[in-house]
Amino acid sequence: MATAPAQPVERENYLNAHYGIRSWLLTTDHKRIALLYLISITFFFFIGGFFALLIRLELLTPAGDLVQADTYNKLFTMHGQVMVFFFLIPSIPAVLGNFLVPMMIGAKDLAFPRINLLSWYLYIIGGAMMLHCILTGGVDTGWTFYTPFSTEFSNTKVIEAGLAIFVAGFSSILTGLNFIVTIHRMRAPGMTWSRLPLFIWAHYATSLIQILGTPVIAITLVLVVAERALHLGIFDPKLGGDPLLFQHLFWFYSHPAVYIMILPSMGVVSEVIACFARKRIFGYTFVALSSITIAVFGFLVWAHHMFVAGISVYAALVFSLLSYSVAVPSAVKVFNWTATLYKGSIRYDAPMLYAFGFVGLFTIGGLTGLFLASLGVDVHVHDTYFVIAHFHYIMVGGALMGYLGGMHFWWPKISGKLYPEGWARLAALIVFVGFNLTFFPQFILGYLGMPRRYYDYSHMPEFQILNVFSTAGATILGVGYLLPMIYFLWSMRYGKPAPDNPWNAAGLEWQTASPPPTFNFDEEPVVTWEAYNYDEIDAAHPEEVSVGG
Amino acid sequence: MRPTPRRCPLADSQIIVETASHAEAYNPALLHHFAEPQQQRDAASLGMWIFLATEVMFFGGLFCAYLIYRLAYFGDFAAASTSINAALGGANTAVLICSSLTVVLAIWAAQTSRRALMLLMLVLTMLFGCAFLGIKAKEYHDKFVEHHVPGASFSFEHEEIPGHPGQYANPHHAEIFFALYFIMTGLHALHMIVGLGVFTWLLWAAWKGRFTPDYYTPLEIGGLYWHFVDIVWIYLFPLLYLIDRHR
Amino acid sequence: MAGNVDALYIFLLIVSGLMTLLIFTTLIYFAARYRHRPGVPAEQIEGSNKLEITWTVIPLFVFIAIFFWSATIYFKSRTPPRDSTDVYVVAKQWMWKIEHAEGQREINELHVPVGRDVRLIMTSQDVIHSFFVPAFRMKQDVIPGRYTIAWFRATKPGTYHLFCSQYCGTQHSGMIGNVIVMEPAQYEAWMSGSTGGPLSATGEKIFAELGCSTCHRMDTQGRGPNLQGVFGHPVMLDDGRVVTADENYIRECILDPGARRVKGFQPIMPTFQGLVSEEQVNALVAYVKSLSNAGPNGSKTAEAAPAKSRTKGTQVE
Amino acid sequence: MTPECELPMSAPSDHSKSSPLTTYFAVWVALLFGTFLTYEVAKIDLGPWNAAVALIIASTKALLVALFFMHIKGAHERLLKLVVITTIAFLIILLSLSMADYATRLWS
Repeated sequence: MATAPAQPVERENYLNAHYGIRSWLLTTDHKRIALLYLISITFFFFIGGFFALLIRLELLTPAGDLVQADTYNKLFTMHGQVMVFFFLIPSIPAVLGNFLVPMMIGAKDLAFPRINLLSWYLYIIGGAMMLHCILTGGVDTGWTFYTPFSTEFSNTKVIEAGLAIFVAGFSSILTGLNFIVTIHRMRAPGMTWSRLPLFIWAHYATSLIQILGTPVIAITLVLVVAERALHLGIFDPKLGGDPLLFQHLFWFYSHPAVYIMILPSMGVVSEVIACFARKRIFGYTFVALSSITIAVFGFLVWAHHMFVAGISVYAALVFSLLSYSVAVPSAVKVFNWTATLYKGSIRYDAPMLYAFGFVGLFTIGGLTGLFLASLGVDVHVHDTYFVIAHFHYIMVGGALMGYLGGMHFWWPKISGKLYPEGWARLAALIVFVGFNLTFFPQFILGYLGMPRRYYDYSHMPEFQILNVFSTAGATILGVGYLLPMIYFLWSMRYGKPAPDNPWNAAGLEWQTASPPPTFNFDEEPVVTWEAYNYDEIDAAHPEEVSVGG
Repeated sequence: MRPTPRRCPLADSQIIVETASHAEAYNPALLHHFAEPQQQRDAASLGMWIFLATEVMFFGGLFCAYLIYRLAYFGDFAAASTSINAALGGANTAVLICSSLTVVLAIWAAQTSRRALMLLMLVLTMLFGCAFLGIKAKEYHDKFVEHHVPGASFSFEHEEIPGHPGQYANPHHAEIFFALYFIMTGLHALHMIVGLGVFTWLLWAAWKGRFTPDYYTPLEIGGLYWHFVDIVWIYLFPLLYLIDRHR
Repeated sequence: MAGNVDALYIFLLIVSGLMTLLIFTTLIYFAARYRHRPGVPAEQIEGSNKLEITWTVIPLFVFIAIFFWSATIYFKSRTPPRDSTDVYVVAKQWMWKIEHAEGQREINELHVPVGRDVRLIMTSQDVIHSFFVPAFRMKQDVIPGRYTIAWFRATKPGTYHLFCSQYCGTQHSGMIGNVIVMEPAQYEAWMSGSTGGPLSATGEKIFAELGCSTCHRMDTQGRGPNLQGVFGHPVMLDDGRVVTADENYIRECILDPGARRVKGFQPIMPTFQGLVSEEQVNALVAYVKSLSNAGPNGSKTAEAAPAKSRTKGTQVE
Repeated sequence: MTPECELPMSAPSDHSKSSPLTTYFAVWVALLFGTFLTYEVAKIDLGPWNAAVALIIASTKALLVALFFMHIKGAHERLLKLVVITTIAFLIILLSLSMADYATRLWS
């Protein structure tokens, strides 16, 4: 467990082992592919963020004065599609997961390195198609592609957007496939299931959803494209089709997709909380199994997006009841994280601040989910800003907080450099404040009845004040997101070299160099200890000082 | 390839680490990140099984649409289904079953070092695959001639519902059936074409002598894929060709 | 409805508020109390099955309680009372076309009397829309190709927002209107301003014009079923199934006669898909309904349960 | 979790023992017979049982292919069986919960 002092001469690592554009574009090293993903998803994050900014600016005033109605409709559609399919779903799995899953289990690489590279290329092809779609006119169906609007009425580039997401979906499937096989087959000697970091459990659960859910949306998009091109009638009521069938198939994937975004984040938070509380996570087994439970139950609840869509009353009752079942394991996780802090030795470095932020915002996001699962209230708040606020609390307050927390936590390992701790804490604070200011008012807006996807609310000027708060918050949030990008880039050149284990953390990934060598470990690790053995680590090094001091 | 410590890849119960004294012989098929061939083989086979799981869900969405419309428009589906040549579909089922047999025989031949038999069986598999696609093309051609291909020229007027003399099938509902028929069998045929591509490569590798009783993983996982495509057809045949045939 | 929904909403607010408070205070307390101090190591705790079971089971029971409460409200909001006033709603990009059973037509406005149950029989001409009146806590998607049903009872006169809440294209945010709740006397005055006859009369005219009456005769000799007293009653189908003849069934019989044919009749009726507009279908449905209310076998539902008291909705604005 | 460890010394040619040629040909004959059977049974009116019988025959055939041709039966670990069962379970979730809506729409 020795923390090696910073080396005067740079060791060979995955970053400097090869140079040149070919060594990156043809690499099969999971760490390099993770960086490729990092660059690509950051690009799409800022595109999606730009759309969000325009949406918020438009809503600053009740009248539709900044952009045209059609433009606004395209903005929220492409904001959703870019953020969901090209940022959130690949975010933690494809960047942090790609980088860390093999290292955490003591493997040299993922089971199928070339498929891993293929998955990035599929993502890039899908992304290029999406980008082309955006630049040549965009799409205005809403990210949900509801039929028959998308198949018969929209005159925008639905087919192109559908195919872009179809291709990106296969990238997601291949990542999930790779993780599952890797976790089953590539664990180092001694790395038993009960010794796996919770990050791995979370990614295992995520991969389950990716491989079992994504194909369904793929085939659904094929049907939409075919329907739009050939007017087959499968989703067209005029030809005997049922538009609700599309919604069933769409949400069969898209509800569990929320768990693709949030589960890896939960994995990050488990790692971070354990490290900065210097404790084994409370109720390891329950936290691990709750990930799997969430993944499985997540598939049973999709029609709670359809309570007012005209489905059978009895089906609605069944889906409502099942929806509560997924809340239980989520609650279990929150309780266990809280209990982990008990009698810990807690430090407040930036990753921990993000973890605190995650737990708080996820709690609010999860509890407002109860409102939406309960049939009576859902009828009122469905398709209003209440829903928008709820899922942004989960996806942005939850998934994105976790992603940023993880990026800070593992940045020293990824780049070999330390980020500026003071700036990082400031950014975490700005993100937290900006986020709440943006989205909390939207809960109130929703209950007051403001429908989502409205570009002009001049008949309801009473909604303006809350929208102004929201837009102000979004501006702050934007600054909060720009800051980390700036200081991460800065640290790559000017940051202090990171020691191998700056946090004195448990986990195999910290036992190799920072940045790690190409095959991760100089010697194949053999695991003889339990996960989160912080007592042993701290007994060996009683007074390690954390980075921020 | 530097000598790797031998190990059990999944030591759940015990830790087995031997030192490099038992260094394995140089094995060109062993990729760098695997400790030993068994691990690589297991990874490949699990990977293919999980890929097949995604394929099941991929077709699952179509089966879901099929199920719902078949229950809603049973008579129209029956009328449309009856217009398809079930004998051709049955023949295709038999062809695919035979090709599955030749696949297992090819693997068995590889396991038992019968190179000529392995090559023969691979060629036979591909011939069966081509035969399947040929029969499929004949079916598609028939449907095209009868204007049963969904789209602008689709026509299914005055087709009686089996068992309901005088009642004509709703052309719109029949079009949904044919849409599902073409998408399901079309995607299946696409899988067959991909399978033929995979088997072309397998044949080439077998010709080059890549496969030995110790290493035939590509054959095995290629075979898994082929059998899966067979299983999909086993369901498609009764569901698409044999609705209400008894009238 | 609004009162019930708000009560549940407030209950949920309290429950989740308490939960949030509990988690936040514990979190902050632990974070402060157990902050890192040199020389004070963390105490390792494995976990506690008792605690895990507690915080699995207690939320589960709370959730199940919430489920039953909310399901009751939902079930009520989806089950229209029998003696309600029918209003036909046709949504299209981007307006609400409203027809009262008495014959009045309006666009983007719905006039209703206070204190009466109003049943909305809604369909769409193009894409999916959603009829949303926040003040009544009421929302129902409006789907092309079939009827969706919703109902409400307004309890306070006034003007309330009507929104389309399902994204429907360019002018989605312009597809708004007002629900105007009037005192009964005012409402009667408004009603008497109408020019056309009741919707069922329009339907009767269309019924004759399209030649429906040649087969659907008012006796047992017709080639099609006698439609008197059919509505609201079970119908035996050709394949042995039994369905209740509701609005959706009548609609389907007009647009896709072969799908669920009445037992004992030949499949000779042509489809009227594409030949009649949504408004005409509504009028025909209203006509078939009227045959049941006033017909020889049917009892007038208006007389059936005039004094039934139900849970009342209130408005919050 | 199950012990999935197969010690490296076990020879891969074990498979040939668990699935000898006679099994392959027997399965092949059974599959052809199943095809013939389902084709002929479709011509008999079994009322609502038509679809059920067709699906039972198809599932039996699929099971035969999976067990003997895809070597699920001889697999040395339970994991592959778990993958198959999980997949079928999720397919059933998709079909049954969708049907929960469609089957009960006419009730109200």
